[in-house]
Amino acid sequence: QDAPPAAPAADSTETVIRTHAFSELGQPKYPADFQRLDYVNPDAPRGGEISIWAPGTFDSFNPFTRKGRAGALATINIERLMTDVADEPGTSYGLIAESLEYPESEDWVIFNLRPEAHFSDGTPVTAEDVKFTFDLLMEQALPSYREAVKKLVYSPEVLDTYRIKFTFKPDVPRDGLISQMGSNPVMSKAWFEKTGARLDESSLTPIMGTGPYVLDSYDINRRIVYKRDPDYWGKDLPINIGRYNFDRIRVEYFSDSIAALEGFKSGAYTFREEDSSKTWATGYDFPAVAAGWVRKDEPHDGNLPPDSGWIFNLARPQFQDLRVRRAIGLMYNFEWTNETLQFGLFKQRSSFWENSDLGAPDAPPEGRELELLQEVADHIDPAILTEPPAQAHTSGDRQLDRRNLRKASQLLDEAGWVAGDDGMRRNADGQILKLEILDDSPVTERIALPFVDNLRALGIDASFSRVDPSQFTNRRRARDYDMILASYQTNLVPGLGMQQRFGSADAEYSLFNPAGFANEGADILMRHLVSAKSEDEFRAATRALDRIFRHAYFVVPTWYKDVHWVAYFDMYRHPDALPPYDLGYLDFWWYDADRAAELRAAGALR
Amino acid sequence: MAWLSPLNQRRWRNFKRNRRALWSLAIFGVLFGLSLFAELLANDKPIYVNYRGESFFPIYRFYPETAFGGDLRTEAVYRDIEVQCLIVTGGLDACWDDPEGLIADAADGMVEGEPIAKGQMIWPPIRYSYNTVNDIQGTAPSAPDAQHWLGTDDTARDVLARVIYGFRLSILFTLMVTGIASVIGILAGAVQGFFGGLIDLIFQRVIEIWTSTPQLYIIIILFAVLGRSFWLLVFLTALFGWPALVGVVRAEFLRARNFEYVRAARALGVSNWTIMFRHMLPNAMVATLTMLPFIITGTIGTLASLDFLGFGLPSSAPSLGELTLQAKQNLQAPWLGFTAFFTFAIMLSLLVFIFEGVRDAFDPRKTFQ
Amino acid sequence: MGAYILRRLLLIVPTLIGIMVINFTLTQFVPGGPIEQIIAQIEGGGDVFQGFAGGGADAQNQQMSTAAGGGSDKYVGARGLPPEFIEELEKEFGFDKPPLERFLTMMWNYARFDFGESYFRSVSVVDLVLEKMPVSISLGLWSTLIAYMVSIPLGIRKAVRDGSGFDTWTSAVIIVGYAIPGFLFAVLLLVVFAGGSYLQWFPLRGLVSDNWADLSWPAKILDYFWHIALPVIATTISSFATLTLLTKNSFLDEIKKQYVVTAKAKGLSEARVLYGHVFRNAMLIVIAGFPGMFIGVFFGASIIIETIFSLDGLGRLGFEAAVARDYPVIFATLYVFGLIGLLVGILSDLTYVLVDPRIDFESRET
Amino acid sequence: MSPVLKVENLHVSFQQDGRQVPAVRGVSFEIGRGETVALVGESGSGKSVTALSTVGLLPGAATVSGSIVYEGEDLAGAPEKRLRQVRGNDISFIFQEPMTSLNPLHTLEKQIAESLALHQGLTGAAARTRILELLARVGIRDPESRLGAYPHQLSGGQRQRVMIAMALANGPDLLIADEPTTALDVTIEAQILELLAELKREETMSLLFITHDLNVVRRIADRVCVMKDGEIVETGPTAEIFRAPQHPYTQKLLAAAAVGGPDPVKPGAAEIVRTDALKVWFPIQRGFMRKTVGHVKAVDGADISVRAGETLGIVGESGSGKTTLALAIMRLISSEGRIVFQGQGIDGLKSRQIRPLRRDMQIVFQDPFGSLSPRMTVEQIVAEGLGVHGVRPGRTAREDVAQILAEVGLDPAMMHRYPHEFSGGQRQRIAIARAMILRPRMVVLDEPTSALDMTVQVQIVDLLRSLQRKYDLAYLFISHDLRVVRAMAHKVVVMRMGQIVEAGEVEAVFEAPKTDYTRTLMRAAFAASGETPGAA
Ligand SMILES: Nc1ncnc2c1ncn2[C@@H]1O[C@H](COP(=O)(O)OP(=O)(O)OP(=O)(O)O)[C@@H](O)[C@H]1O
Ligand SMILES: Nc1ncnc2c1ncn2[C@@H]1O[C@H](COP(=O)(O)OP(=O)(O)OP(=O)(O)O)[C@@H](O)[C@H]1O
Ligand SMILES: [Mg+2]
Ligand SMILES: [Mg+2]
Repeated sequence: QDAPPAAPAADSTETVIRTHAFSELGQPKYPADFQRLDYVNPDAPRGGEISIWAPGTFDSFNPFTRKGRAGALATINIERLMTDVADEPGTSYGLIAESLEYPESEDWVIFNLRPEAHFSDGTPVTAEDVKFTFDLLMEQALPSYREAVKKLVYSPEVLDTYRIKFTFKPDVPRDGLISQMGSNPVMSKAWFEKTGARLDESSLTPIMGTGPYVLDSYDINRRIVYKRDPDYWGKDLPINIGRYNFDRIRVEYFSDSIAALEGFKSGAYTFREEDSSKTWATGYDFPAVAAGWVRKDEPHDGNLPPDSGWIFNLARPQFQDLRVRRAIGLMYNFEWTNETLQFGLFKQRSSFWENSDLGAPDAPPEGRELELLQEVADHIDPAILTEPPAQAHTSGDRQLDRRNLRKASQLLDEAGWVAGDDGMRRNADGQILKLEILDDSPVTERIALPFVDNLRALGIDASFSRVDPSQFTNRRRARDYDMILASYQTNLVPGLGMQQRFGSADAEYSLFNPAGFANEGADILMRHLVSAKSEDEFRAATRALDRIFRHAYFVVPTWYKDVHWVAYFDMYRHPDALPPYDLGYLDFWWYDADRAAELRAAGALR
Repeated sequence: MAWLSPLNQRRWRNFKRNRRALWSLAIFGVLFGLSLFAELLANDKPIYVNYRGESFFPIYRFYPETAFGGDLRTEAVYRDIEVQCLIVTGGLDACWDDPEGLIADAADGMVEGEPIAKGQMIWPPIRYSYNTVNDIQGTAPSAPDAQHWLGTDDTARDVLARVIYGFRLSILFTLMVTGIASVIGILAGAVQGFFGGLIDLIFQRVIEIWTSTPQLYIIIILFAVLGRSFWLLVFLTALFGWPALVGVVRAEFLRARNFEYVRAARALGVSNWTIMFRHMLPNAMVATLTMLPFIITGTIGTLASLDFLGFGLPSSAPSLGELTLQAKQNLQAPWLGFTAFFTFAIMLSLLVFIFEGVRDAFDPRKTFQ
Repeated sequence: MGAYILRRLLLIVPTLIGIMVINFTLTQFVPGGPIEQIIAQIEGGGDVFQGFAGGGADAQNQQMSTAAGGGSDKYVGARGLPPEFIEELEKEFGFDKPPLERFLTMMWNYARFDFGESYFRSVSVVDLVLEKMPVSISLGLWSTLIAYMVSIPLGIRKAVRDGSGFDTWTSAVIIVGYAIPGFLFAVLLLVVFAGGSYLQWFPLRGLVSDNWADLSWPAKILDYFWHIALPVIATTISSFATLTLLTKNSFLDEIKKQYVVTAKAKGLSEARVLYGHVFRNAMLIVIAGFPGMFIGVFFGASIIIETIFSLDGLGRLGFEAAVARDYPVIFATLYVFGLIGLLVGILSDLTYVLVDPRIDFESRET
Repeated sequence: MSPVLKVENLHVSFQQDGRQVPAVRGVSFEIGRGETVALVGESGSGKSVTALSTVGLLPGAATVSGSIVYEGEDLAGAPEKRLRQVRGNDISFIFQEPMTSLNPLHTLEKQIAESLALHQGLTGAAARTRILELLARVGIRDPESRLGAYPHQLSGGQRQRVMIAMALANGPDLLIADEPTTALDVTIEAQILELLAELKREETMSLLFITHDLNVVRRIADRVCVMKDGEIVETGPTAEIFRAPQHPYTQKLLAAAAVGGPDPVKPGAAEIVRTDALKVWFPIQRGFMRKTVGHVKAVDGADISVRAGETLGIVGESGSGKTTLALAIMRLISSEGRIVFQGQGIDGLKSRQIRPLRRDMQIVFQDPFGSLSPRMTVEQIVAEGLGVHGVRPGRTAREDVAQILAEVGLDPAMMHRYPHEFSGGQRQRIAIARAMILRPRMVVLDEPTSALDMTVQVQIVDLLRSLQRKYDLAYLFISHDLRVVRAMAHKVVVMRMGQIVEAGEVEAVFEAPKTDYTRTLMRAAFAASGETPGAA
């Protein structure tokens, strides 16, 4: 790896900040001497077992390579220099690193390791290990990661046994870099040297780390069991109080989802998070639920949902007209789809920061938000400055909503796509208005078909095509589609990733910008957003961007949910108030041994 | 049946004497015949519309909504109550506000005391087409009820309509495929078995190579190049289907060519092809006749599994395979599975019985008590 | 005969080459290769089994969107994977070389039975296949065995009692068995007999129990059958129909021939007449199918049944390889199974001769 | 003494295309212990059906009524299990058509061994010894080397002898022999009859003997039953019947004999067919790999020549290669040596090139049943040649078929039947009709009259002769019945072990045989009836 240039004479005037935590926006919530995290139960009893399921099978414990299928939770033993908490976005607290030091310019960062930290085999963690891990990753990890990180930082320097310094490359924005370095995993140099393991080959020996759980046993195609490491070095750290309560974590493998559900019903595993509305609505009325053995729960989920929707390929000439996009969007009937196909379990998404206060409120912009928008007024539709943000349209309970149909007809007529004598819409050149929804998943099909149906009623030559995954990848990368059901991702904290999702620089080919959305105003605002140093500034930027995105209507928004769908055998307990950003059932939930014994006696468990 | 040769008359009589086969043939004929008119049986457009004295045939022709006094130039959505109201009332504007009321009011040819140009619609017995997405109570798939006799599938489409169309599609598909494939297969098997020698040796190798070609890839490639279509799928399935019969027919011919009557036919100067198809084939037909019903249903199965893997008919096509897949994914909706199962079972039974009759008809020693 | 066998054996070589050439050429045209698959995988997707194993997930599980690697939103390059990586992959897979060269190298290796490694796992193809064999053999062996053991006697009985009530109802039963879509039946069996709602008589997955190693021999065998009962039933159910009816109809054709009368005149029991005399005459096709069936036993694979019962067999391997474009696995299995298939083809032709000594393969054009 | 078998008022009818067709109408007869009853009668009169019905071996299409009492036990309604015990052990059967009655996939040894094992529990070496003994007794030469042969590798007569050996294997109480010697040459026939007589004596075996050969009847039968149209029209002790037949049919039957000879060949008649050193060697193959270990020299250097309007009789012991020679001339099996047909060498021709010639060369197979396609009706079978060669003499094919069927003595109404619905003799005539309808230039007749009763035989011989006269036909006439040969042939060749041992004008060969072999043959043939060769 490239070494940092000979350290320039340290600018002694620069103040060096030394802290126990690093926050992207303002102050960390927990002070340096905090006793425990707010959302844990410090008195949670330890013991018991929790079991979950995983699909398919596994043949490796190395999650760092593309080869093989890594077992579930394969990284459970690997800890990072710093860690996140579930009630505060954008802040990391020291874990293996006791503290970190960085100058105001954020040109470098030094982590001070905890001397007590040791690997699962008892050998201490040293700066040498951190450097070794970093270099190893740069040499053997997944190339996407390698490429990204290589651009940002030089290979770290070991300052002494417990101090390590990362120097950032010049000319890269410093935003987010320190957090990124804090997320470096730490693996044992000695272990790698001893075993000769490689990161880019699959292996059934798990990589040794420092974490709270170690592999207990596994049975390919069937299960993996992790057990709590009684000698875990960090068990008494304030940040770990009340956490890692289960003695064992068991992962059961099923290759078929119906079999998996049956497995849960019969107690083959005990905790299940559901991802299908149909199953959630219809699959949980089995005897164990009726008997009160299994609890079905919908705790709140405070995360941002993915900004999913029907995404236009803006490169297609016919979709460059906003009116066409709006007309097409009107034909998607969320209410009907949700009620009829999805058991009414979802909510309609409008904002790109749905489920948070970062999205634009339903009113014309004001304050800082308006200021920001005015800055880019040249590049955006003036209506954005004066009107409330575009809301997802509503439809009646009939699948084909007449009101929307008429509205859409009008829009298309205005856009020059008029219906001919055969009812199909053509433009002045006589081209038919065509739209093909491309997908590789059968799940999408049933959602797409009613939409397609409505589009056809509108006089659009719409169709849905399902292709095999490889072909889908190909066509996605070549941007050879009219519309796909996909999602964008936004964040609760500033980050560089915004550029590749919404930025114009990469719009033509970025995989993360399937619509090819580009707007100079948005580019400018995104720079604001990335460098925001306070929550207010950040919020103003997201809200302004939200207005622009929503106005551009390159995504016909679909659905989201703001709860977790979980079902578990009634022996798991959690603190009354759950943190917003993580359900944490493997983390800070605990085991009620008495209830478990009852259940076992009743024959609930296999 | 006078046009049949005496032998064929005798065969036909033999076939008729197998009551089970005869009934199966009749039922199958009726079902298939009906399904040919699926558009008239199940459709979301009326068969006939009388609007202001003019006749319209929406199933066969395109009419914009404007033809009925509506305001859209796209095709009239006949299942919409407003459009129905327009037709019935002769295009009253009030239809946009209270269609139900107006339709009820217009039953006597008068609306609010005013005479109107009363229209009329004749609907098929099932008012849904295979791809009509319906407004249903509750969640799709919905259970059978008065509107949807076999319930709806997971996209809220009427299962009965889909079965009717799917039956037609599957049968047409499979008859074509089986027809082509078995003709080629029997021909190839017969030629190989009869001539033997170099022909056999070379042809067998060709088939070996052909059968180990991954079909999935060819399908993917051709779909990617030519697009998905019914005919392409017919072509491809036939292309992959024909070797199924080659082996058995070849074996039977290898054996039969040693029989004395083949030698006799040869001595008579009968040409090889006639020997093969007049003398040998009827005697080497057991396997073919037995396997045909299964090849036919098997072809539907192939179609189903292609649907399964996502390489089947263009989406929304009414395929029985898709129905089965849905049944598996919606165990909470057993009517899907039952419908799929019964459709398959009935179809297969009919075919097996029919072919049993055919076999009997060709069996000279078959007697009926 | 010896000359014929020799000719057939020699012809294996060009046939095998033909098979490989065709397939190799085909893969040149298939849209989407292994690299796309890797890309899809790395970018989080490309699960080839979602089509039928998935339960229709329409709710993505929301990641803690703040936590994508320690608190910040990483920038990973808009194209996803750097071109160098793709180049590297191409090199690794040998795609940088011209197809002809690749083909020749492959054939040279295969000729020496060197099959290389899967693109997607650090396992040699041979190990991969061996790993899947127990499942495939279990399913193949037992279901074929059951199918034959039931179908042949049943078909013979049906032929003897052609047109009777017995004939009718057994026909109905086997047709129903055939008409039930196998995977639907499998799911039903699973839910009813192994699931959590009804009866829990059978295990949900796997070939043997966890503690199999500690069991006594009889217990081991019992345990094994207990595990494969449901999948075997599900695979077998549809296989009776064709074989039974084939047997029946073949017998019907033979059973009234003169030599059967002769056999009866000897005073042979009905069973002796049927199995000793008619069987061999009637069942040329079925008997000649035995060698083929034999490979069916080893490579019997049903991807759907395997998936439903969480068994890891050749069916899944094959499908996964095809969809993921794991060419080493595809070509190697094609090569090996092709080779075995060709050998079995010869064997089955020789069985014809064994069954009916009048049969030969020579040309009749003198 | 109670009879072994007593059949009373037996009725058999066949269901045929929905109608009941009677075949046997109220037949009654009995067979005493140690007695030989001969059943003679018109072809198609129901002899075989009667015989088969005794142990319930008729096909499912048959309806049987009446009583069949065997050793005091009524077999008519007896359960299948009981019938099985009786069959093979107590009552043995020799079927009329040996060519199709053997299991084609079992070796000779296996076929015989099965009976032995079943009823006597004889297996292994003991069984083999007994099999060899049986085969030797029925006159199979070098039986050891034949044990592994399959039926299709045997000549017609050899197959028939295997049938006989099989039937005699268990020393039955009652032997029902349905024309057991039709395919046998006279010497072997004599040997077989002697064997039967011996068994009768030794084991007091009773015998129901169905035959057309009245000489045989006279030699071995104690009593005779004469059948016609499904009924027994006359019955009585042999001597009496022969002396004073009552029923007109019997009289006709006894009087019938193929007399006279063929018309002389027109001088300068063109040669139709000629062979030069024709050779057919069948490889003897052993083991799974079918290694050739030797050859059966079925035809070994045969030279023959036939002119238009001429009949060449081919005689010789069973297995001597007559059929093989015929097939080779017809180019139906591969052979070595030259074959000239109508001046054209056909031995090197491709089958496609020969096909047009086939209109002029036809054959009647020794195994008529096997040579008729089982799933075609007689009409189709007979008419096929017309279609193939585009022969349309101004009328519809159906009329042609009807006419030729009538000419061979079959009711044209039967033409919609399948081959299996006929009697042996009827099938033989169908085969003749098929060949003759084409009016070919040359016909090979392989035992064309073996299954025909005397009256029909005379009719056929007359037919053949008149056709020859009309169309200048050349015949290759293969037969064991030297009287018929004499009535038909101009020239004759005598074959033995694949070679032509003697050839010449009929008179010359019959009157003054040159070889010992021919001499024995002649003696055996004409001695029984007390005639001397040429006495006619
Ligand atoms: N399966 C059958 N179906 C219909 N009719 C039959 C069947 N078998 C025989 N017949 C008829 O029954 C009659 C008697 O036949 P049978 O075989 O007993 O004659 P046969 O006296 O043995 O004559 P041959 O001397 O020619 O052998 C014949 O007219 C024949 O056509
Ligand atoms: N396919 C064959 N394979 C081996 N040997 C054969 C084959 N066909 C005939 N033979 C043998 O050839 C010899 C001549 O048979 P062929 O049938 O010509 O005798 P044949 O003179 O017609 O006797 P028959 O009067 O008994 O009909 C016999 O010994 C027979 O066993
Ligand atoms: Mg007879
Ligand atoms: Mg012969």
